[in-house]
Amino acid sequence: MTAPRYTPAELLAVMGSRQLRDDTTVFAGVGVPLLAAVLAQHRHAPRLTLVIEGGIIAPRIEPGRLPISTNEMRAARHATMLPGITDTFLLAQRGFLDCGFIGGAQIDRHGNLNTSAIGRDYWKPTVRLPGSGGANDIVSLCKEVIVLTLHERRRFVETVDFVTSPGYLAGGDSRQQAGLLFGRVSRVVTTLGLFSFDPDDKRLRLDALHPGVTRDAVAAETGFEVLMAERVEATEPPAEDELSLLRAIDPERRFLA
Amino acid sequence: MTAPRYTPAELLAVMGSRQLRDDTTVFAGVGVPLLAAVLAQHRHAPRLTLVIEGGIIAPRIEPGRLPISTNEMRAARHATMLPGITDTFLLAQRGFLDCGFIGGAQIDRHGNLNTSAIGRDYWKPTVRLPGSGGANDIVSLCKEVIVLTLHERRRFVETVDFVTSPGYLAGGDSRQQAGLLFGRVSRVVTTLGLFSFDPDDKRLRLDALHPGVTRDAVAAETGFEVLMAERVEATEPPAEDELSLLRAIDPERRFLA
Amino acid sequence: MAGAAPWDFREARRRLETKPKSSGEKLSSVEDAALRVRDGDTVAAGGCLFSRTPMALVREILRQRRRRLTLVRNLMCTEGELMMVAGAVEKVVTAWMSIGLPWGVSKIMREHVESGRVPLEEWSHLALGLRFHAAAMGVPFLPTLTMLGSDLMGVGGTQTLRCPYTGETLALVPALFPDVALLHVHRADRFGNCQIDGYPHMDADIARAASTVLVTAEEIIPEAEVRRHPDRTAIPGFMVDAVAHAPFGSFPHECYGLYEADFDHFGEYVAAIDASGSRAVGDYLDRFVYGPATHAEYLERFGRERLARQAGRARELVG
Amino acid sequence: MAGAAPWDFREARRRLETKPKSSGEKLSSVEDAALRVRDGDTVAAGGCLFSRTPMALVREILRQRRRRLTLVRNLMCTEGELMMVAGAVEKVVTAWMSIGLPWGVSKIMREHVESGRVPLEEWSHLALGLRFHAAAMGVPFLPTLTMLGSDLMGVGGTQTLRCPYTGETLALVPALFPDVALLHVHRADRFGNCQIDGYPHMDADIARAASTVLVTAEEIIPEAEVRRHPDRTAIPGFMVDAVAHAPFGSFPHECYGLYEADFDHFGEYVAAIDASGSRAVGDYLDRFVYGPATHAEYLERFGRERLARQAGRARELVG
Repeated sequence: MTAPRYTPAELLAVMGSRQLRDDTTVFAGVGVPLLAAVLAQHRHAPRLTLVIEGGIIAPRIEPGRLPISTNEMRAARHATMLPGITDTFLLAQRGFLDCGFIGGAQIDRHGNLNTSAIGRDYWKPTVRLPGSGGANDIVSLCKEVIVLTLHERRRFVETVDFVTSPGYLAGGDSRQQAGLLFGRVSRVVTTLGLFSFDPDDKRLRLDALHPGVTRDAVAAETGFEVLMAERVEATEPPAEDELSLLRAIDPERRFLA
Repeated sequence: MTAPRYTPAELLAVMGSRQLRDDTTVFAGVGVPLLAAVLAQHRHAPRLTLVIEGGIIAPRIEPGRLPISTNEMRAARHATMLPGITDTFLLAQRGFLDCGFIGGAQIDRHGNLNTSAIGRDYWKPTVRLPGSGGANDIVSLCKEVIVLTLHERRRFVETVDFVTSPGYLAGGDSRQQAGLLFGRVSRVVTTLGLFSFDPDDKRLRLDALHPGVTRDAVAAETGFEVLMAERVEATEPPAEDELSLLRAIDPERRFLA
Repeated sequence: MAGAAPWDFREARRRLETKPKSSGEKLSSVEDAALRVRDGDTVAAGGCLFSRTPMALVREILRQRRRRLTLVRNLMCTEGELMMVAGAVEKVVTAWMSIGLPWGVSKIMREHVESGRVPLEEWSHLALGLRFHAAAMGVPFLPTLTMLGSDLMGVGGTQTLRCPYTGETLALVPALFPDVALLHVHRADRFGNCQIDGYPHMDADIARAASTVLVTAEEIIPEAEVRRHPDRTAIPGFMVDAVAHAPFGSFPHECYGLYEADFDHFGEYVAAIDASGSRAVGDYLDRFVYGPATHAEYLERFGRERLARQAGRARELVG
Repeated sequence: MAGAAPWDFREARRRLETKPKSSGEKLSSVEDAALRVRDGDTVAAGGCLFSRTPMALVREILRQRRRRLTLVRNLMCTEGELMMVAGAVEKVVTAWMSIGLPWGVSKIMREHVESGRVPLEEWSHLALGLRFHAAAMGVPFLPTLTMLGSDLMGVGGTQTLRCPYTGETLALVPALFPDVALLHVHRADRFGNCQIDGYPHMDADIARAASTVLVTAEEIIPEAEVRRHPDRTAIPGFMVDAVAHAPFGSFPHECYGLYEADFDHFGEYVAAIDASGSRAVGDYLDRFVYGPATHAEYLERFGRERLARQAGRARELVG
């Protein structure tokens, strides 16, 4: 058995970067999403504008000095603009931000995300998580949202205990009924494959499997039944140039390990 | 008969300046109000902060180069801050601006001001005036408001055709009933005397007469009955130092003539 | 506006969503930039009164003979008068219109409004600012205490609400999403990143509120210079559709720190109106708007010395 | 807060009205500034996460053994953990709390919140920003589309409204008027005029929202310098109650352009917690908070070289 050519984080970053288009604005979280966006800029989307919630527009992330948070100088390096935080989120509410690009969380079959609390009592939770941060806003307000996450059974649950960030809520048109007129979680990119939501029920649907991954593997790591696209595609494995560009961005392997 | 020692505009500026207190913020209109505020700074209120609606805080107005508008460099000279216009008015809404200090207009017995339109049809007026500008906001939002105006019968009307800026509306508590929870027109300074509003009906009331002015002169120049304070005082005439300071601020007599 | 109400945040957002938000090239001529304005558009102009007015763009729009515009600007000045006399506007939305205290109430405004030819929809200065701010925020209204009780409440259709948190009466001013924003700034790079010196007026909100953003800049600077002072940027490039180099682009109005408004020019302009009414503005349009084919030709009408004098006066004031 | 709801704009305005808005002297020591915080106050801290946190003020408040505070900050970091372990807070209001990705979920936060000792009232980042913005504007709420449909709607009591202009459902987030704002800025003059470089975070809104504004500044500059760059001023002097000189006043957090956050220090701090839980934070408080009598003594615990290293790293990043 040979060693895999890439780590799970590298797979996620490459598959994530392929989702991004040129001439768009991308509201990216730190860690793998930011890496993936920078990879897209280097590879196929040179006019992609990064927006970071700390109040940062179009920074030039320095390889080897990747930001740890959305509110620090490493994330702001050579930015073209540094608006206030509220102003930055309002760009999303107004419709200026094409794609929200965020990292993992507990996610359910309708794409709802929980980063707040596990347990029945919000005020005395079994496990208290850090909280929404900007995730709720990104998922509520961007034109489309791509979630990047490790695919693990403990993350993919039938129904989250607490909806921190609204996917399709109870499915159907319940998201729109709640007043979320714009945006949607369009894509979930995991370490196993690419997913979207079926147009009617808004249930998680497998669109493509990554190299070497089976439908059974997906079922085994998912706590609910996953719908299958009419034709489940196979993704192209990470190419050499993708991996080498990516590794040049994070030579310390801070997020790629 | 000797020539008067001062012009009507000088009288207004001096009497206006005496109304201002130190350690306050004053939202001042250009022309005589601004002159009066600068005089107060030079004489008895050195820590008075000027705020100008163009988005200007604490400018140092240069004698002989008085601003023509609230939106120009002469009004902004050596300011400590230049916020946006909306932000500046919001300072008043939040409660940061102690005193609105504005110039003349058509005014009625309840202190309502009209700078919009004369005639019955707003959309086809007999005389179209320039409009509210910031006057409505200043009168609605500052903690107190002082109006400086020439006292002429055509300006002092029983009821204005159009309430651009709300004084006490129909009197009594109608201003508060309309939702204007804060602020009030506390003082009207004219070329004839000092006026306020009686606590119950909120009708214009004469508090003091300027030197040489009689109650009859006030009645002759006012289009409605003016209430009299229990004791109508006499104002001190403009002092030499007030006039000389004032003339040094406007040596060209742009606003003092 | 295609029939949508000015506060329709859904429609305004859909228009933005269909637009590419590119960080690519935006450099244009004033002429090509102005071609993006269409008859019937609601056009919001930045700056305030005679400060940082996008005069080069206004003149070009008049040269291109646009019609049925709704012009929105908090304090309107000569640009509004020119638009009225040229027959370019069917309505103005403002808090105040004239030139300035020394020149009295605008005769041109009175003539057009009193005759009913051009309706003037009046809002308080703050209320109109909040309308842009609401639109910039992507919401249909903002609550405020201003205008309550006044007759301005009835002019533009402001609503009131009993506050669900406090029970108090609040005014709700509706958002205003213009079709086009016209802005003049100190510096921009070729990708549309804009920086403003001095008072920012409402330009940042207006840029966020509009569907199309057209900018003239005193100076086009390299992107690297923008990135050296990112905290000076007021408008990000992805918001901008076209940016044109126009030194003295606000003239005869002022641009903070760079040139003072030409009060002598205002005086001559008003004296001519006092003498012969709106015909004087027609002559003025021929001479200063329709006559010069470009912004550069327009500036030649004044000559280098006059412009240098105004620049010197600005330097004295901000020095 | 004397019993008033956090969104009571009437009460908040009355408190401001009774305060002199002076352009006079505001210079103070960190110690005297912090004395204006009273037990039971709602305290909002500026900056965000480990950026421009008013750490010198936070440490002095802990030294003065304040109790029953409600701490409000959008993204909470070590300052929140110190307040929890010191027993200074009875509640936190935030969108997120931990230190940063590499250090995982805060064990201190988990311990205090899961046990019910310190309730964590969660809002989305924007919603909390809008709460400050509403307060800065002097209104009881702002409309937004964020948080709709999520379980965050039920946590802090957000209401919904059918929009009178469009008929759509909107969330109304209530204003938040803190008793005290704690801010750290790059420059201020002795009259309290404050300037910030780099990302402004929410400090300007927080200053406008609070009844009392306490500021530390990296540098105290002459008023004349403020007046040379008035367009850099974010907070006007009349808003400020006390300003204290505190170089490295955010340390071990960062201050844009001046010093990077001390990630090694965070690492040691978290390693100690991993080893011995909140007792490690107790030791940390003794060593870095209660021990040093002044901010200067605190900085001596790190030494000039360490501070110079962090300053050098910042220069590399903004150069």
